[in-house]
Amino acid sequence: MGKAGGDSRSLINEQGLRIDGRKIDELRPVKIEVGILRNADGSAYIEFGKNKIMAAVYGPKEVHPKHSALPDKALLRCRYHMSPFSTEERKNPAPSRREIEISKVMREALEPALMLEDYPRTAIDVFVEVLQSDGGSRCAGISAASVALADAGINMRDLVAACAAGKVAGQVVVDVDDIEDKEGQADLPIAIMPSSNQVTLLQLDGQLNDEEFNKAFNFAVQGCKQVYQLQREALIGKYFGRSEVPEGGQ
Amino acid sequence: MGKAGGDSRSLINEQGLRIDGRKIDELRPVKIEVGILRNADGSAYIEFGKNKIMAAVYGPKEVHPKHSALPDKALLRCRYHMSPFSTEERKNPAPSRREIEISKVMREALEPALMLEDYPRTAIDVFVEVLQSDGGSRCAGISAASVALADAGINMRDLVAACAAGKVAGQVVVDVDDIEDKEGQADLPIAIMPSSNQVTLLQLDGQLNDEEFNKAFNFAVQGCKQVYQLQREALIGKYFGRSEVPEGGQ
Amino acid sequence: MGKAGGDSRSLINEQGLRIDGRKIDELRPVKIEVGILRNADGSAYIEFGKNKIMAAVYGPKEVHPKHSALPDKALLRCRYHMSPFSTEERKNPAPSRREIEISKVMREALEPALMLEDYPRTAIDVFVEVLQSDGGSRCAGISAASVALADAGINMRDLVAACAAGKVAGQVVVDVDDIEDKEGQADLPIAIMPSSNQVTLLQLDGQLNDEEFNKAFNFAVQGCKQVYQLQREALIGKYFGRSEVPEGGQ
Amino acid sequence: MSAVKKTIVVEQLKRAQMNELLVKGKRLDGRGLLDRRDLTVVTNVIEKAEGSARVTLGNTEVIAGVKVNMGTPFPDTPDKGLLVVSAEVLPLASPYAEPGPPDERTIELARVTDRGVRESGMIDVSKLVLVPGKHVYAVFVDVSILNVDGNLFDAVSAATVAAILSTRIPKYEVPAEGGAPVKTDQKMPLPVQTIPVAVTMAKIGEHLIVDPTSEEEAVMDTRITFVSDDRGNICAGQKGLPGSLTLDQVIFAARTAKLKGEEARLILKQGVGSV
Amino acid sequence: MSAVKKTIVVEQLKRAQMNELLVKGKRLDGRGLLDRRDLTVVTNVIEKAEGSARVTLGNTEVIAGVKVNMGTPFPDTPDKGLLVVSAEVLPLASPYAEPGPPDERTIELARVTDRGVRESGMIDVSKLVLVPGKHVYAVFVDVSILNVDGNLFDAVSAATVAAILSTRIPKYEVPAEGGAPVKTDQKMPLPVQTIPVAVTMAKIGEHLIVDPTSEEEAVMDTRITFVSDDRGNICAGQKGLPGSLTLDQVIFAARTAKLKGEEARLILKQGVGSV
Amino acid sequence: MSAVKKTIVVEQLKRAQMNELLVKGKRLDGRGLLDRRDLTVVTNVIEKAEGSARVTLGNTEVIAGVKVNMGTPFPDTPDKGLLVVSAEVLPLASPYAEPGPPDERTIELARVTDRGVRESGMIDVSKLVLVPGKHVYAVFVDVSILNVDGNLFDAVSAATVAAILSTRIPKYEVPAEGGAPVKTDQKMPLPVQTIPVAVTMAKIGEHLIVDPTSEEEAVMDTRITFVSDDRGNICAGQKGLPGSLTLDQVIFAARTAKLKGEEARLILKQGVGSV
Repeated sequence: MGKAGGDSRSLINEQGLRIDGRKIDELRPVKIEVGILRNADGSAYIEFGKNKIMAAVYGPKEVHPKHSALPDKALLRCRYHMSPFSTEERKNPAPSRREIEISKVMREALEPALMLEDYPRTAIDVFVEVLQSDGGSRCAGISAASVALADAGINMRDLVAACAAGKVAGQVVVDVDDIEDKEGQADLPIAIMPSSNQVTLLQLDGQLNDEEFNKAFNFAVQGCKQVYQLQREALIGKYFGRSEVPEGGQ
Repeated sequence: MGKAGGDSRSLINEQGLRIDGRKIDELRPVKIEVGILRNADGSAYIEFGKNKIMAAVYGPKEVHPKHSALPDKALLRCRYHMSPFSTEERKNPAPSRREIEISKVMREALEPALMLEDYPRTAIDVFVEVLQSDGGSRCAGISAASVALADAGINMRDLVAACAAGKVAGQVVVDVDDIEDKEGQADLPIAIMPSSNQVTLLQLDGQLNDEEFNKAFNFAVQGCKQVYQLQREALIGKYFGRSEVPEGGQ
Repeated sequence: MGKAGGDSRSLINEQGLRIDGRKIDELRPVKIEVGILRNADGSAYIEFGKNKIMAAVYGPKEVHPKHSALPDKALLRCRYHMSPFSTEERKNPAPSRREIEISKVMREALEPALMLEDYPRTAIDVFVEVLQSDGGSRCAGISAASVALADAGINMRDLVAACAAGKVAGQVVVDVDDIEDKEGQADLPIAIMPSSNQVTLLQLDGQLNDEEFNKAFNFAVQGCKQVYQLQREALIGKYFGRSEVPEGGQ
Repeated sequence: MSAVKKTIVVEQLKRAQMNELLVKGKRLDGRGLLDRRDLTVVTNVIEKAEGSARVTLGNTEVIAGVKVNMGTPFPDTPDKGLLVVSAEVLPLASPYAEPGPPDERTIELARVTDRGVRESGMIDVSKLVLVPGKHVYAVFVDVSILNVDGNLFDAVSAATVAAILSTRIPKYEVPAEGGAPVKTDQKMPLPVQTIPVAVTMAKIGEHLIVDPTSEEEAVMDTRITFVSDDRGNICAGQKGLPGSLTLDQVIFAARTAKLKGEEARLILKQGVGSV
Repeated sequence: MSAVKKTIVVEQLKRAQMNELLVKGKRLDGRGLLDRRDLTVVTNVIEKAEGSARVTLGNTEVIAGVKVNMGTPFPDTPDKGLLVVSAEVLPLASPYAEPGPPDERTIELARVTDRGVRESGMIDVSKLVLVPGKHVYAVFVDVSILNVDGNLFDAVSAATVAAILSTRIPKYEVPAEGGAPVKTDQKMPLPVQTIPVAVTMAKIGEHLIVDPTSEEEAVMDTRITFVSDDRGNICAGQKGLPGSLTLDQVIFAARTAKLKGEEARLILKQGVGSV
Repeated sequence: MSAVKKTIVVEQLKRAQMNELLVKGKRLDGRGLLDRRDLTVVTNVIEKAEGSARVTLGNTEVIAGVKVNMGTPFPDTPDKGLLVVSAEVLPLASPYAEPGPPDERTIELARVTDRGVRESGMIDVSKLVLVPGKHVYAVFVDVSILNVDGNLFDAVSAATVAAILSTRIPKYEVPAEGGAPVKTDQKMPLPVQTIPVAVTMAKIGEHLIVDPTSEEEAVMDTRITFVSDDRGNICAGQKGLPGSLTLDQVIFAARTAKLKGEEARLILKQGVGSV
């Protein structure tokens, strides 16, 4: 956020178009692929604007050490990590405080959609690797991870779809990219379970008044729903495209 | 210690008074409170000069991992830690080598007074947090920790009372404060079990000849005895002040 | 390696002698002592040029944690470490990536000669400490470690002897020292089991064409065989010199 | 029945009991659903620090200290001072706290507190610059949790804000001939522009309750925090823990946070003024 | 029979089966003993990096990225730029990979790759100097392993080399009046002198096989890697794992590495050119 | 009877046996209560180091090396050189030593050794300054323990002191035109003012014994170390381990340390001179 300063007026032009030509309620181009990694039990690749992110799922599997297993459900673990070459300046490969926080909220955003109670005493690992980062990498990562969990055949209540809205040049917009994030006034990433309209991730950086908050929240929800369609298409593409009918759950 | 240089003459004036007006055998003002933390099994707060220190005790409790439990007595663990804002320059919160050493000698100073054999296969944790530091924080911390152990009802042979003596401007004095420690010639912190006159902590930095050593040691012992009175008063104040009679031991 | 630049011509003079007066196929002076550490189950000290290295063996012994024990053989562990004062510039005592790699290849160079299958569910620890380093410390360390393993009475198929060859001033030479390593064009450290001519360590830094590679490899093998003689003499010196006949194996 | 299973059963019983009360608009300690516990604020408790505050929120107790150095700005913000907020749950604060580097929960706590201060623009960091690109004030806020009884987010935020409000930093001056700034005897407050306040709600069943205790946190489904400034803006937010919220609950939480934040802001102002 | 014993028995059976095939000059996947799996190379896959490459070697898949900064040279090599090669086996690459700092195997992998690039003189580091002793280009190559199916050494080496070949770095210029170099809009390739290629062989029983799969690595006795340049030199070597080689096997492996390296070098050149 | 209980019983038997001897003024190895074991000192054992010493104290064996760099003084002592003493119990020194960062016992050992050197004023650090506040000599003493058989404190202290006494550092000169000091070919000793000696006693039952072996340390109740200089001062002290001492025992220990220190100082001087 650069609320304090930054000549952010030019971020939206007189035609109401954003720097990359998008309308205020338009997502960046999104591409989702399913099952791209051989070894993983489930995997997905997402391009979301300039974000290039891989997600892989291993599990359900044995827990080590055993005493950290849960008696009534699977232990969900999650790592969000940025490759050293994913950013403008080389990123130290050791996990930053930011990555640790995002790993936590990502796990908590995914968990409500998973029927972990079906897999007691096991672990499910979700690994999200940001190969190239742009604004909104945590949302893109959650969306990819949810597809990878479906690909792994983990029993789910719903997919989790994520998208941010924000405030740029005084206007509420959906899906904030890198420049808009740095120069803009607010970023509101959320994740929802689209079938039940339940919010599983919400963070906010930057200033929004009541009206702006409501509008941004609504924009983000609509963004999530568009992402959800793309997630479904990707999964259907993989399973039905190859004329295989996926079994419900595992 | 700044033995080598430092114009330390002004640390004691012509009337034999120290920078803060104390006589050479006079302690700084001391305040001890008992039972100040809700969650801890025992706790104490001490102000010793400008030192502001909290001590808390948890236990006897289960040991993790189990194989580190002792078959014949409780495992005593101790952490001495300085808050980042406790010092002139901000202190890195990671434990320094100094804090690791003090944690060790503090544990060893407290252990002789505790009837650990009454609690086999358990652990007793002592946490000492220096919120504001002045000279003598290890002594003040030990004195507070001993009161917290009593407050936790751990069976004890005696309290442990600690106090330093030192050499300042060529003279032996009791209870060295921060400036005297930096500008002075020696610091001799000790801890004793006052009922039996047993020494449980002794460290020395700086130069003392035989005579000075004997005098400083005697000053420190006398200082410990004064601290002991204040420890007893604080404990009596808590238990009898509220007209509750403390049971011996736990 | 300083292949790219470096006026390396002066490293071999017109008489074909090297900076320290050696011929191209001549080793530096080597001294090996056996059983120099009291507490270790086996130990050796080697001086190899300016290298001064101690090796110690503890084991076979119990493994902690137990689940890391191997059911069919001993677990061989190895640490190669340089003392902070062993190098030109003080070395940070924490293990560097270089030390971690050398510890690994050293363990893998020693293992083929050991009858680890005779000691299932145990651990054998090999510690190599470089007190003073010169070129070829990994080779000298392996040679010393092998003697220490024999001194510990571990059942062995053969000793492991190590020596490097290299390319200096355009010529292939045996046993590269520190200056030759820094100014020279290639370094090829190897270890062999001399009785069976089996290669158990091989590394190469720097450029060698086919002919040079073959010649250097042959030089290094010959160097290993000379080291082997010295290893045997040291062991015989210890056991027979004291008119004790060593039992085969333990 | 194993200890673990017993724990699960006990937890379920507790949840049921709490839900029964919540339906009637009540809580175990008698509060209404949107009532905060008593908040007390005392500042300047650590004389050696440039600013400090001790805050209690019910039985939750924290202390914050501010230290200020000269520092070098980040290359991409040469005209801004530095602000670093850190937190530690001291091992004396709870039977479950352990010594060691902060875990993910404490990192989240510190980062959300940091964002509340930073995104609200509480401190005008552009006024903490002495030589752009070279010498700026670096403000370190360290918060130590002394006793844990729920809702660390609001307690840590309040202590951070109060400590910042109480801070008097040494004024530095750049010598006429250039070079490193020199400390003077003068003191000045930090350039404060607004007072952000965090309000955290727990969701238990379908109920949102303000300022949960440890007991309530043990059974909560999820947690949501909003930080608001005194100009009508929400400036930071964080949903934590597994569990989810309806769209309406999010909107309700944001509105409630602003409302309840007003009350707390008054107490903060009084606490600082009272010193 | 315990799980561990069962594993040992299974491994022995597999070894026996593989040996039977190897005697006939065949492998489980139909390859001859000295055949490499398919190698594919795509460069410029990460636009934000100065260079990048994605490489597959059979089912082994890795990605390498190059970032370039200004840096300070080492005191003993004031006239040389900096080159740092790092590798990480991402936890998504295999059920056995774990997050955390690199273990000894990954450190070995990165260091051998680094030596191949460094000792071959692939990059003329003397041309990466702007102000000797003060300002040099620092080239960071980071390789992430995405999927593990054996022979990481050759895959990581190929990705590293391809990423370096594809790199375009911003040109810096030293201001006439001196001081720190300034980034310009111009781009330039790295000063490449040769293309080193790593070829790894596994020894199973008495057979040496090129480019082992994970399945083959599970039963191999030892492993040997040689890196050769395009001027007929071997420039790095590494024997890994317990186990040993005869003198003749070492000579054979060195010769084979040069031969097989030629093929791979062509694919690398095409892969880079194809972008 | 469990292994642990058996250990306790064995220890009690050993204590009883040792006490019986001590009452008669004897020890297991035949020494009197206040007798030190043989101390040998050889210096200049590591030619690459600026100073070094190998010391044996009975079967305890340690080696110390001194390295000297240019460094920057601490801001609050701009006119003093730097001195850092570190210690490591090498894993080859004992079956109980483990590789890894130093534990609390090794940190205590290094810090007490450091205090002995520092507080005695052994090195006149004010003479290690080239440009006040900017360039000073930094003296690193690293001590590696090679074999453990009790009383590491005295052995490490002796090796540290002997290594310092044997040190010859390169002389640096500040160029007339200013700037960083330049190394010259001249060598100079460290500015030594006194020779501190540590003497450690173990308390077993009511007896104080000088220079305990590992066997004696296994049953000792507590340990006390005093360091004295050659001007009649005690300059560092440390009681270690649980257990306690009477007031008289403390006074006795201090006096004994000075007495026994005299003997050891002679051996140290001879050891250094002998090279």
